[in-house]
Amino acid sequence: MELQEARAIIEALLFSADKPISVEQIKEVLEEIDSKSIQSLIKNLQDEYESQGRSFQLVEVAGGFRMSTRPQFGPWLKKFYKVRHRERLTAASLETLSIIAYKQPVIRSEIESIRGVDVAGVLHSLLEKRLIRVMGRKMILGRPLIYGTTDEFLEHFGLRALSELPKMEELVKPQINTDSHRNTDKGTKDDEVKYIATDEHG
Amino acid sequence: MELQEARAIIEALLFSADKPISVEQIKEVLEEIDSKSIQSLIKNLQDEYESQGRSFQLVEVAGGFRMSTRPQFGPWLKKFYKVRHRERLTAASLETLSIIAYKQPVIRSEIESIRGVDVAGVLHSLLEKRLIRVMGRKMILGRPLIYGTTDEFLEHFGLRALSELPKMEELVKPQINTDSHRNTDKGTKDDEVKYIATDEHG
Amino acid sequence: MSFKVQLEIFEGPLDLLLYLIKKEELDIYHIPIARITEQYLEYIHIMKMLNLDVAGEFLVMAATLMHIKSRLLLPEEELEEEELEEDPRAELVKQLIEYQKFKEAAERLKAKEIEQEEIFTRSGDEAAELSQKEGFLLEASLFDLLSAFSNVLKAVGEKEEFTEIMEEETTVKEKIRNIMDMLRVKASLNFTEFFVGLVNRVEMVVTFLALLELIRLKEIKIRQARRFGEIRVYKQ
Repeated sequence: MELQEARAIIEALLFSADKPISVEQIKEVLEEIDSKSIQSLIKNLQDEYESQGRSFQLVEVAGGFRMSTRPQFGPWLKKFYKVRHRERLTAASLETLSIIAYKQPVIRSEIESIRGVDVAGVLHSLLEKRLIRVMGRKMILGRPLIYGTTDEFLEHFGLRALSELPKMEELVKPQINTDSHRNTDKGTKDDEVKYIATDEHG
Repeated sequence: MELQEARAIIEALLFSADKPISVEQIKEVLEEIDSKSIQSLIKNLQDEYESQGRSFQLVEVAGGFRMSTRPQFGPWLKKFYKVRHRERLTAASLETLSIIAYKQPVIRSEIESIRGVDVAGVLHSLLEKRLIRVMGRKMILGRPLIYGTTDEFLEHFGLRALSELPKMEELVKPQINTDSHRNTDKGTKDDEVKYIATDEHG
Repeated sequence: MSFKVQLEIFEGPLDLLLYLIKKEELDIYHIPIARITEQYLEYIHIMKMLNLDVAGEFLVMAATLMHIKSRLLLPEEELEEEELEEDPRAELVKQLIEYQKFKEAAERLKAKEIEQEEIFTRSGDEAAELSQKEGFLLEASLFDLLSAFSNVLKAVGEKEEFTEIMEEETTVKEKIRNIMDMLRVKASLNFTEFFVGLVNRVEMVVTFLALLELIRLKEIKIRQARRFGEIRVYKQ
């Protein structure tokens, strides 16, 4: 197979899929083309879309590549689809997600000890949105479920990999605050109840 | 707005949609651009994809325009999606659809008189697949439902409009079997009655 | 027979008539009514024998055919004037031709549909849907199957009456297992190969019913290389 033909097939694959496709997945289809060539053909397509000023781009996300419209067309697309924005995640969901993203594998009580509130409802909705998944059970008393983020999580935030998350140290202090974590980590259950109480009445 | 910008927005719209988009729908978003310009910008995109040998095309279907992969990539895409073919319609569905397509608005009894069988089940499944719709009730005894085809019907078969269906007169006359036709064509009515007689008593 | 195959008969009496006309290479405008009636009844007979759900329409058409036949056989002097002028077959022929046009239209649509299968839009749902649904295609018609079965029966010979001596339910189940075993050894077999060595007609009927049941269950699929050709059975 010539590279020109392989490039066209890759374009067709990327065009048809709305999920990111990995180089390995492409390799499975093309067989005779090696991963390195596939990678450079993708790069080639990326550059071409760029230089031709196409309205779409080829972006690496969640361990694969995905074609999507360029951000500057957002307002026009929203006008067309008559929506202001996609369903955004609530603050509670975002916080819980961040904790899971940084702390994974993580169990519910750890999240709750950080957020200081019950997260059962939030976890349920995140699972439903497929932004998180159950990775197994922790071999401790009660055998609690272990949570982690999914590829959909990466996609939703346009991340190539978890390593693209801002480093904990880079984060502005209080917010998803490591200090507080350290505090509560050591904290007993009683501490937390107190914390909740303050929160409630504050 | 410059035409170049309009063209880019049109490309973004067409790229993002998985349903055909009509010129009118695009006009609603672009407002200041007239339909004729929109049409020529679409044509321009079509030609560009063609001349650049893109793996996708811009096709007019069901009264709108839709981006899709070119047919020659079908085998590769099927390999990727691990499918041999989509769910095809049964002969009964196809026949019933043809009758509705040509005869619409049409009621069930008319379809049944042509097909010679009950079509209740087939109608139900075609309605479920959104290939046909109920257009109303006929003001005759029993007030039967009137059926017609949908845009999904056109899309499913890649038709621009109902007028693209082959003309009734073009449809092959009696037999598909031309040889046999020639054999028996010479026979007169008398011959046959005789033939029947021999057949009966022979 | 207690075992009833739930196979839907999509084809109607008009399909059967068109099928016979094509198979026998007849001229649709000059149908030899006696011959076609005889064959038509033979198919109905087989369907009934197999305990298939023969829709009422098939019986209505049988009556129509016999009526036409009787009128064609009547001496001319016994006919009314207007009856003389019109060929008693005219109405049926008109209906068949009208129906045939739509069958042709359906064929064209099918070609379009297959064309569209090669085209993918940017829709993830569709892709997901695609991988779930493996479309099933009955590529030979029920009449082709009945026709093949009728040939198998004829090959055995004499019109020995069918006896209801077995517990079909278990037997059909056994046959199903048998057939699947055969298809495990070879991925596809000719229709007739399933009947090789069977001398008992009842066993043949049961084998046929088992094949129908397997088609319904989408365990097997049947194909013909060409119209009226040999039927081949494939494991799904």
